[in-house]
Amino acid sequence: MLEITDLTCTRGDRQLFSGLNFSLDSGALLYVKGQNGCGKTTLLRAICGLFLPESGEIYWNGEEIRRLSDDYRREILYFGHHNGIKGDLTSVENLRINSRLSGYDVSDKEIWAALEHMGLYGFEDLPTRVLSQGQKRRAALARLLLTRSKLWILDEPFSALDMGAVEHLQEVIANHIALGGMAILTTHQEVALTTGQVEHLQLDA
Amino acid sequence: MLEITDLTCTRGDRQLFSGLNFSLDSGALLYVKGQNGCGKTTLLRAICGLFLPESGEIYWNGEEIRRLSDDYRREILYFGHHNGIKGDLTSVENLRINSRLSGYDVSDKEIWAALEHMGLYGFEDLPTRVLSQGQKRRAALARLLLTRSKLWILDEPFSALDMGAVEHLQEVIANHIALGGMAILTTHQEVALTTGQVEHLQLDA
Amino acid sequence: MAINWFKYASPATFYPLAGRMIPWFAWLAIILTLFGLYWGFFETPSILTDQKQYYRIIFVHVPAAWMSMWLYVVLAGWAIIGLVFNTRLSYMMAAAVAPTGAMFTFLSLWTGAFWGKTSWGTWWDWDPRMTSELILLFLYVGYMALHSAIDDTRRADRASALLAVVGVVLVPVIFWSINCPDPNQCAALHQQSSFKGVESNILLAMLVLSIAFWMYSFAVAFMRVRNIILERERNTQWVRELPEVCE
Amino acid sequence: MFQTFKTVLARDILLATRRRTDVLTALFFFLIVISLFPLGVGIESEVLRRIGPGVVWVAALLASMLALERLFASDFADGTLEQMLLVPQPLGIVVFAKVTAHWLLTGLPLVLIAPLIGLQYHLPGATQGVMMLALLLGTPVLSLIGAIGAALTLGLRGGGILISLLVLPLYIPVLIYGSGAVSASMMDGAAVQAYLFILGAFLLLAVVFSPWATAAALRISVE
Amino acid sequence: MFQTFKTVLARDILLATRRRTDVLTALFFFLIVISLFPLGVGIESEVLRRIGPGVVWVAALLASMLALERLFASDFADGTLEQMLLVPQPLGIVVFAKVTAHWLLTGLPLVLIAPLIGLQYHLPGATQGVMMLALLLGTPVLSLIGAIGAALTLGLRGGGILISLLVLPLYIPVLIYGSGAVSASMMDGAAVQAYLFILGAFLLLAVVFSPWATAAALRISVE
Ligand code: HEM
Ligand SMILES: Nc1ncnc2c1ncn2[C@@H]1O[C@H](COP(=O)(O)OP(=O)(O)OP(=O)(O)O)[C@@H](O)[C@H]1O
Ligand SMILES: Nc1ncnc2c1ncn2[C@@H]1O[C@H](COP(=O)(O)OP(=O)(O)OP(=O)(O)O)[C@@H](O)[C@H]1O
Ligand SMILES: [Mg+2]
Ligand SMILES: [Mg+2]
Repeated sequence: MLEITDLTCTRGDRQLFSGLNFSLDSGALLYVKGQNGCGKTTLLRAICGLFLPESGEIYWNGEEIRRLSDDYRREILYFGHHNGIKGDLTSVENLRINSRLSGYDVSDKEIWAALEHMGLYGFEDLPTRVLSQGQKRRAALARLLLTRSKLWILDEPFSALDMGAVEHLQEVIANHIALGGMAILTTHQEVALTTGQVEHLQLDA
Repeated sequence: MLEITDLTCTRGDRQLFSGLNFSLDSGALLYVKGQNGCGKTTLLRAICGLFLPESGEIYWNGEEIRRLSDDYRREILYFGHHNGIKGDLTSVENLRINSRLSGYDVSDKEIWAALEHMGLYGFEDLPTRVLSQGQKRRAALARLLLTRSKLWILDEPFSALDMGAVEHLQEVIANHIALGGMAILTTHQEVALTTGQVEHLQLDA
Repeated sequence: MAINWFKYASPATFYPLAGRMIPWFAWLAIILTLFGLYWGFFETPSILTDQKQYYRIIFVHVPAAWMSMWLYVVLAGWAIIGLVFNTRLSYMMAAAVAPTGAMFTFLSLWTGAFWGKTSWGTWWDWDPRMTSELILLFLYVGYMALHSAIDDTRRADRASALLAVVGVVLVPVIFWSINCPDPNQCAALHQQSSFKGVESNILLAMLVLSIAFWMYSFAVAFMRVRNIILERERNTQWVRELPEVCE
Repeated sequence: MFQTFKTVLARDILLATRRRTDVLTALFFFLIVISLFPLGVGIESEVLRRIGPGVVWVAALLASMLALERLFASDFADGTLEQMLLVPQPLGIVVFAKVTAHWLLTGLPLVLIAPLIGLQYHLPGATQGVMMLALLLGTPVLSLIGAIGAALTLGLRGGGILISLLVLPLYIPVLIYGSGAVSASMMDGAAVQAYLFILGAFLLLAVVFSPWATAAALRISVE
Repeated sequence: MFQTFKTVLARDILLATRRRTDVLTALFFFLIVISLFPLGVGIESEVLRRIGPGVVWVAALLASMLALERLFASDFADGTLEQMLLVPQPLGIVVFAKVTAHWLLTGLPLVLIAPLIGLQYHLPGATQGVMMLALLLGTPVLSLIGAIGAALTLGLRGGGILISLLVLPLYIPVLIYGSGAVSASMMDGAAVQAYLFILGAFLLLAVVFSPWATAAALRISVE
């Protein structure tokens, strides 16, 4: 359903990759691999529409994503190197605002449940600024439990998480795939994802 | 040589750990472990003197670190969650300033060699702002190749690095230990460090 | 016998002590205020002509101005003690005094403005004393703003204490600059006041009210510091055992 | 769409109230700048009355501009701005909500405090009403124009001072007509209406165009 | 020790030149504020001459304060400040170097541009010399005092405008004596010396005490 044809991305005067082609169906996970600096983040941001590629097209259900705009953005969830949560708000408030902006109302009960699920029990009411690096990441990742987006675009979601949390997150992703979702993922850690169809994309220069 | 007695650290109204005791000799590596939010970063910052513990003492060669101040700071190198490099300067300039401030003059040749060693060949002259997450980390870690400090305090140095770089960094640390250095390390990744004496500290609440 | 001052520097000891002292200060404040106002309003009418009745505002205005300045000194004193000895209670005292100080500053500005409207025909002018008082208000507000902007209490305490100390070093310079920017001319709307010129009944009422304000400051600061103690030490054993907490 | 507007507005106001000082600091900045002038210029009431309207407007410009820097910068730094760009609604709505919150927190207090300044500068009573009205029409324009500058300079070092460079010249019409209105009210009541009318026209234009320009600038800056 | 001073100074200047705009923005801000006033106040040369010294000093205060925010903030955000706290030298030295760089980049240009302002406000020739001298003595004091405020508000939301609240009242003596010196030079040459002397005394005090207070504030804020 996501189709990429002949994609070329350039940063400054460096061409990161060129003529990239692939497509991704429901129930499939794409695992983008490559060394530091090979352009994984750039590719993911291009797929979100946050970065304008040099050339090539990105289609969602056969339509160019620039043309779809709002409709496409409703279908995707992007999780980048930054956590995207406000340090001055509590985890609960952050999640509530996030889901409202994505266009669905989630009850407080669901939010608290999601946070407990991510191992933040007892920290729900602290401003996220005081949380530890890994706890912030967990609070941000709790969005995955509430979202209704189809395509998850996750840039190194496992970084800063401890082993328990990594395992847990793997389950969440596997679950999403099993239910017919799609995900694009980068990570430098060895991670075993078994459910669904796992595709690999090696991005090396 | 580093000795910690009865250390208690509090953040907000949470006591993270209390009555912590350990000591670390030359040629030893301390591996601090624990879940997200258990206080690893806080402990490391307290050892650097950046965080004031609630109670307890930290001694370096038998002297309280608050009293030693400058002399102690000359012996340590801290590498935290932040990279500590300026985005507007190139990797070379960053390293040059860093070593000057630490009190030794390093020739440009050594700096370029260190960067090449860290796999940044060809990127030395870009402002670090445009580097990828992992490349920034590498540029910051190149300090380890130039420093003359005895005690390395590294907070999740492996995060964002690709596998090649992780392996490489392990060698660098092992080398330092083998030469009689000391290191304190946290990481959530499984990392094999074999040289020297490896101690473990489990910090769980 | 040496008194162990540090014993009283512990919140656990100070909390009940303050609790016992509050009623005394509160009652003294009420009695002295009533007496001072009575004296000011009923024992002095003969010396004020009809258009000068508003002069009575002096009973609030001047004591408030005095207190506002004195409380800043107290605030800075606690801040210095806190920074030097690192005692938590001193920071709490500093934080407890600030709002009262700001309140008196505001009161003196407010009453002064009303007085000015009747006496000088203007709400506000840039008379040195008035300007200094305004700046004092900014200093208080700055202290409180910084304190409330940081929510790690330890950092908030120490940062705002440092600000208060910097302030107290500069306050004399600021006041001196405003009062005499030019060595040759020191024009002001406030006359060079001296106690000799003031009628003794008025002086008495004014002094009594000053003491009353002082007592009031004690009472309020202690109440506030008790609240701060309760909030900050809510996880300790002794607070949980307090009758007013566990009921 | 209205839901998005409401959420963003509520979010920004919540963020500001989390640090209670935030709400008041723009106001205090304004007050302090206003109070500094007599110390530098001298305290003759004739001169003060003469320069009063100008000082008030320059101070309002500066207060609004100073606060602008924070409009997108902190959202940019922690990645929430990126998330807002991905909201399935027109970005202009999000921007408009953020600017509205910004004005409610920094512009409106200035309007409300205006009479106090009138006192400090010995302005007559009728003038104070005009000043409030002029500020009420003018300050939102400042916020709206400023947002474009804030979006353009996002993430640049020295953003704060760069914004002023871009934005202050654009503020000039508001300054001229705003202080013109106040000055006019001290001399000739009839001209006041014309000034206020022009300020209103500025406001209308700004509301229509600025959110979209800002949105475009944001897309460029975040890439 | 001198090596540390030199390195930090060179670093900050290098950083500023990397973004060439940075060097000029404080200056431009100053110029713009100065030029806004006649627009708000009117252009009668009598009034302008009267308020000129005050306006110049208020603008200098604001320009210096605006730039202050960046003094430590960006170093704090990327972790380099933490590294500087770990430098094996007294922190006061590092602070002093940073403040010096800040002044060279934001204060000194104001001093050099002063004669231009003199023209805008129709100030007589002798006055312009005094103004430059007063700015030369006064602007470093502003940077030094401001550094304390910048360190205290580090990492706080709304830092920028909170700094102004803390710092502007402390700037008042410089404002009074600075503009006093300029005004005096228009009337009575003899008094000028006393004013400049006092400004010099302020500078001396600030150089001695401010770096240590700032260092203490930094340690508190970074924890
Ligand atoms: C540092 C703060 C202040 C002190 C110590 C102070 C003290 C005094 C004293 C002792 C008097 C009595 C007689 C005299 O000296 O004229 C007085 C009168 C007065 N004060 Fe203040 N004052 C202060 C601030 C203010 C402020 C902020 C205002 C106005 C907003 C103000 C307005 C007046 C007025 C209108 C009078 C009456 C003067 C007359 O009618 O002779 N004062 N003040
Ligand atoms: N202006 C520029 N000039 C030259 N190269 C640039 C410029 N901007 C970015 N780059 C390069 O583009 C690449 C960006 O890569 P990107 O961030 O997508 O990498 P990544 O695969 O996500 O790496 P990581 O694993 O470290 O996160 C980097 O190699 C960077 O050096
Ligand atoms: N003001 C506060 N109130 C309550 N808890 C706080 C406050 N400030 C910090 N904490 C807690 O202190 C802990 C800080 O932990 P620290 O950053 O040292 O963890 P860490 O072990 O490094 O975790 P990670 O593996 O995620 O990096 C967190 O649990 C955080 O929630
Ligand atoms: Mg990346
Ligand atoms: Mg950590």
